[in-house]
Amino acid sequence: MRYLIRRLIWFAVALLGLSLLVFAALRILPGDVASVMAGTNATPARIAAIRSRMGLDRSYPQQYADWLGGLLHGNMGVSAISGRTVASQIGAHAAVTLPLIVLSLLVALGVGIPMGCQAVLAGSPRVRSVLHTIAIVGGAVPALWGGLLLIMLFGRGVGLIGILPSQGFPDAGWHAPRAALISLILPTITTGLVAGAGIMRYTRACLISMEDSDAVAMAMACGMTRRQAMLRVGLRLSAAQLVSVAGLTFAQMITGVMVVESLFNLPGLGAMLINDVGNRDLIAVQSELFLLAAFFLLLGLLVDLMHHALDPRLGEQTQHAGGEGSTHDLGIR
Amino acid sequence: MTSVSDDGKRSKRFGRGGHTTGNVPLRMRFGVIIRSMWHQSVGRFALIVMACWIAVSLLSLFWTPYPLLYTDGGHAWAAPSAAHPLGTDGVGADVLSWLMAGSRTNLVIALLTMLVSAVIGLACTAVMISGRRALASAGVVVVDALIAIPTVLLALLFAVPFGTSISVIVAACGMTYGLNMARIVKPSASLAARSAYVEAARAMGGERVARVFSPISCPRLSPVLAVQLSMSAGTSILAEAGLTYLGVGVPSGVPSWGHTLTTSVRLISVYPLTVLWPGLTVTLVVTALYLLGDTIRDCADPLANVELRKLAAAVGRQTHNTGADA
Amino acid sequence: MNRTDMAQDAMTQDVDAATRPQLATSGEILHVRDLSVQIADKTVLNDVTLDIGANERVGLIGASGSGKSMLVKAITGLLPRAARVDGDITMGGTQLQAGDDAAFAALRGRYVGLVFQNPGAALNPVLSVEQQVGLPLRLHYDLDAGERRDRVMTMLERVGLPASLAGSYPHELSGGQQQRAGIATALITSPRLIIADEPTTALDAIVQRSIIDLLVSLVESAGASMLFITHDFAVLSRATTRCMVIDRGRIIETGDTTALLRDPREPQTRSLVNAAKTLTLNVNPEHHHA
Amino acid sequence: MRETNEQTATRKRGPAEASGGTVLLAARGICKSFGTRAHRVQALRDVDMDVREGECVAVIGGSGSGKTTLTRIMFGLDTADAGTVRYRGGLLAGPRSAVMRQLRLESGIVFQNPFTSLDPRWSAGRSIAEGLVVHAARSGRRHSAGGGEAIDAAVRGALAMVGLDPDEFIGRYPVDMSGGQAQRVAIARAMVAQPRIMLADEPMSAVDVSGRVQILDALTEIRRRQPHMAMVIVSHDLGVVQQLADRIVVLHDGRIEETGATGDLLANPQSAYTKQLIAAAAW
Repeated sequence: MRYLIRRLIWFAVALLGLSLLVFAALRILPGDVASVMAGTNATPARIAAIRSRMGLDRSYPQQYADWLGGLLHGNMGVSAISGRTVASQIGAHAAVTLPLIVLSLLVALGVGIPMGCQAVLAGSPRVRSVLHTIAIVGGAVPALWGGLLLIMLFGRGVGLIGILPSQGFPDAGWHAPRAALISLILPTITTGLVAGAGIMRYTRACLISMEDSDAVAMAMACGMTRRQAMLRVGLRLSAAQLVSVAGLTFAQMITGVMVVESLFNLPGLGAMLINDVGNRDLIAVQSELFLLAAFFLLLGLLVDLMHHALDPRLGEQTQHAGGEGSTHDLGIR
Repeated sequence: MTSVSDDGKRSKRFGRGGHTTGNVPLRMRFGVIIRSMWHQSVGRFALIVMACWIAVSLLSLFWTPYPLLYTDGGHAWAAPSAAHPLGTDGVGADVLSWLMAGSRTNLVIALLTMLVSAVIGLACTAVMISGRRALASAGVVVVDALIAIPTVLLALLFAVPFGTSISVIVAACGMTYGLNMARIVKPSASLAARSAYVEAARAMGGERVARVFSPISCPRLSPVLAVQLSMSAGTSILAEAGLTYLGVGVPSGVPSWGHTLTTSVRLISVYPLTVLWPGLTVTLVVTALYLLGDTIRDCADPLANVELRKLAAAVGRQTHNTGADA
Repeated sequence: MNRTDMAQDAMTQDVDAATRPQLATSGEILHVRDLSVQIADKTVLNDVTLDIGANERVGLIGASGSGKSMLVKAITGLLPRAARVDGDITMGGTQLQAGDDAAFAALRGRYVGLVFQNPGAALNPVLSVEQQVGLPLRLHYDLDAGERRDRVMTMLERVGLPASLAGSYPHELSGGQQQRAGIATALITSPRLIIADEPTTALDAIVQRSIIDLLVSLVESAGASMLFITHDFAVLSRATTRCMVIDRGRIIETGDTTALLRDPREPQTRSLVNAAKTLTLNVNPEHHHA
Repeated sequence: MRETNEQTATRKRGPAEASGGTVLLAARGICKSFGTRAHRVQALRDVDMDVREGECVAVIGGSGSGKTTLTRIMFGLDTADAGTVRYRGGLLAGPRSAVMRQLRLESGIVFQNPFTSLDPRWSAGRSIAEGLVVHAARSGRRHSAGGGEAIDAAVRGALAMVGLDPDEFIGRYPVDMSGGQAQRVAIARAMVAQPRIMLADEPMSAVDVSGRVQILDALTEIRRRQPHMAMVIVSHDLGVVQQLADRIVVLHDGRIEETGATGDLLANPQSAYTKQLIAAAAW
């Protein structure tokens, strides 16, 4: 409980720090923001108009306060280029990216954990080493290249077995759920498999470290077979660690997701962000970057809380984390 | 590798020669480590790929099949031929030459990322295990929070004010991998910090954090560090490819593997098989880097490598005999 | 004394056909012939032959690294997969093939119970004491939850753990309590053979003594046999009747515990016994029986 | 002093008062508790203890008795909640105080488990030499002429003193040693800088029987060779204590239960707890 409170406080602090970082990064731009936004041939009057419309004529603290206040009310500003509100823009693009992320994660976990277990538990040493090789090489494939290979294999019109669409998202979006889902298959497999290889490697490492543990031996002594003991006790005791790793894999998967969005021509958050950065649409970029980063902070928070919930021993340890008191076996137990 | 360089420093401090008290001279240790790596098939693979990578990088400084700026206007988007084994890109530049030159950029990126992530990672670890409770727990929570931010968002954030450059990639990768490393190294570091041998050293004098990172316990961390650093290097190559493709990585005009991969995406409609080579190169090198860390961990650690222990024991006996002769 | 009597009473009421293994028909509980084990080209056990009869408590002593723990692991099928095993193991009338994990698993926790050296590491940290102690019952017997709980609570009482600790997790217990939970887990199914691998090395002298007494009295009252591994000779003479000495993977000497400790034949045994004598407290016992 | 020497050799010693050395280390009114605010454990309650020059004091008691905590506080490895520790008359105050520095220079510590207290990635020679190098750096003098050779000689001497062949062990790693050998290397490390006072915290509990005898022999030899050095040994093994200690301090539940000369106390224990301890050891 104390951990939860402390973690929440630091989450808030981190959010605040993050907002400052994003704000500052976009203000130390060389040159005048408004003139960049107005374009090269803009009249001074137009630049001034933009400046006042965006609130850029006010002091930095004032601007920061305005932005933060807006965020708190769900008002993230209006894109200078498209004229749409940033909120609606994010919403539209997230409808592609979020399902892609969630599906990829499911694929990654669904492939990574069973195969990682098999890489330890398979009876034949040859199968184990083949699976280990797959885990390492799979994690070394750039998402871009993996996607290309999949297109070359399955892409409609290009691939050897051209059965799946490899470009674009249906215009109707999720109103055409079948088409939308089908268009996400190849992208999902790309990111899911690459991330799955990482999960597989960690699962394997965790289980191997449990192989000689007394806890697994004890479970076997109670009457479990080795396989049962490893899966029920070994995997359970690695779960806390695996959740942490999955969280990190998830965060790092995003580079791949953006690449894949661009490769498969999906109108997702990545495409939006790259586009806005390219257009120097600062008001939009500011809110978008902050929101995305905040999303990952939240994810990290959830992962940590889950990690704690999975390990009953942690509640005790963190109470004197890093303190002198915990550093020695005090001989009082 | 870390432990080796530590030993080097150490033996100098001990007095000349480094032959005292069973200390094995650096060169002998290094020889044994490389030899044991070579005797494992995995290690041999990693060493060969690393050697090729470095050789091609150096070679590309002096020679590539075509100069990088040479464009064959008449042969834009050309399929592979004897003249251009991997074809040409949109302006008729030779893809093979750019791939070769790209290896040196990626080598630089990988090395710098390792350096930056090591500095950030060890600094964060030091804070997290420091004796001051408030500082340590604040460090833990801050790392826990920041670790969730993806590399690509950091790169975008840095790219807005600074534009695209190698430093942006290194900064973004270095920071995320550094935090990652801090979290992974922390358990071993705090184990080391509370371990009896650091305690024993502390009883003889010395600070806690300094002790953990001093040669006393860096050997304890060096296996984890070897694995983590080589992971950072490998992952930085993957990140470079992704970021460059997204337009926030290496600026166009600078050769890199990400650049070549991006080119080959366009080439796919002309001649699909060319896409194999840059991707294979990246996969091979990253695999080798991942494996390199594992084998270094197994071979440079006297606990895991019997040969190192045998060497030390032999040196211990031998020094005495020479001493008796004198 | 009191506790032993209580335990015996509870035992006779508790035992019923469902929990009593029917396998042991002969007097032989464990039968090992020419057992050899190699791990990574290193021979850890060499032609080990041993028998444990009904109601027998056998000690196994040897220096560290002599293969004591490996023998336990080989008998119970807990060796790492890389191990190469030759020889015959017959337990409860079943001849066991090395690598036949299912056959071993069917006996572990039912016919043979294990008490581990370091209960802090062995007890599953995410199971409560009640869940942990009940685990062998869950795995081997088809009991409903209430009945299982009754048995667990009886067992906890027998090992001297208060019922209030049933919901606690291992990290909340003291070392002695953890080992009591470990013993309860090993004994819950009334196995015919108990193997204890240095069960008290992690504990201090006074706790050690009470744990050994508890273990011996429980094994005795259940009519089970025991293989007791230790390097503490005081414990040995207290807990066992027969004793084997293992050295570099071989059983070098077997005999009646008292006789063997008084008059060891093999030089290795002699040095072990002499070492133990050097370390034993040497006082006139009359002083502290008052 | 010569008399003391002979007495050690025969493993029979008179009462502690007879050794009559000056008090080296004195603890007064030590209190210490652990745990969180909600769940407090009082490990030590108002404990006094002296260690005199040339004597060997054994601190015995069950786990949770506070024996390790007390000796850690006395040797400056932990801080007390209340009470004072004086080393040669000077107050031990804070990790950077001059007295603390002096104590660290002049004390050697042997920990419970040699396989964790020795750096697993260092050879024995290097671990032992580290004691000397740190010592030299701390005492402000570099090893002058022939530093390397001087260290080498000292390390070999320390190994020989604990009964290990220097040639064989100087380059050996802890994984290749038995428990008794590794613990003797740890003792050599503690002894190499020739301390005035030594702490051995349960030096035998992680080692098998034959190793224990080796350690006992090494410690006995050290007592013989360094009659002026004080030794504090924490143990729950009364057989060892009987052979090594001049004086026994029995701790129970954070309090001193009983203290007295070894022979007296073992033959004629006063408190019920001590009787229980002796009974448990003498079965």
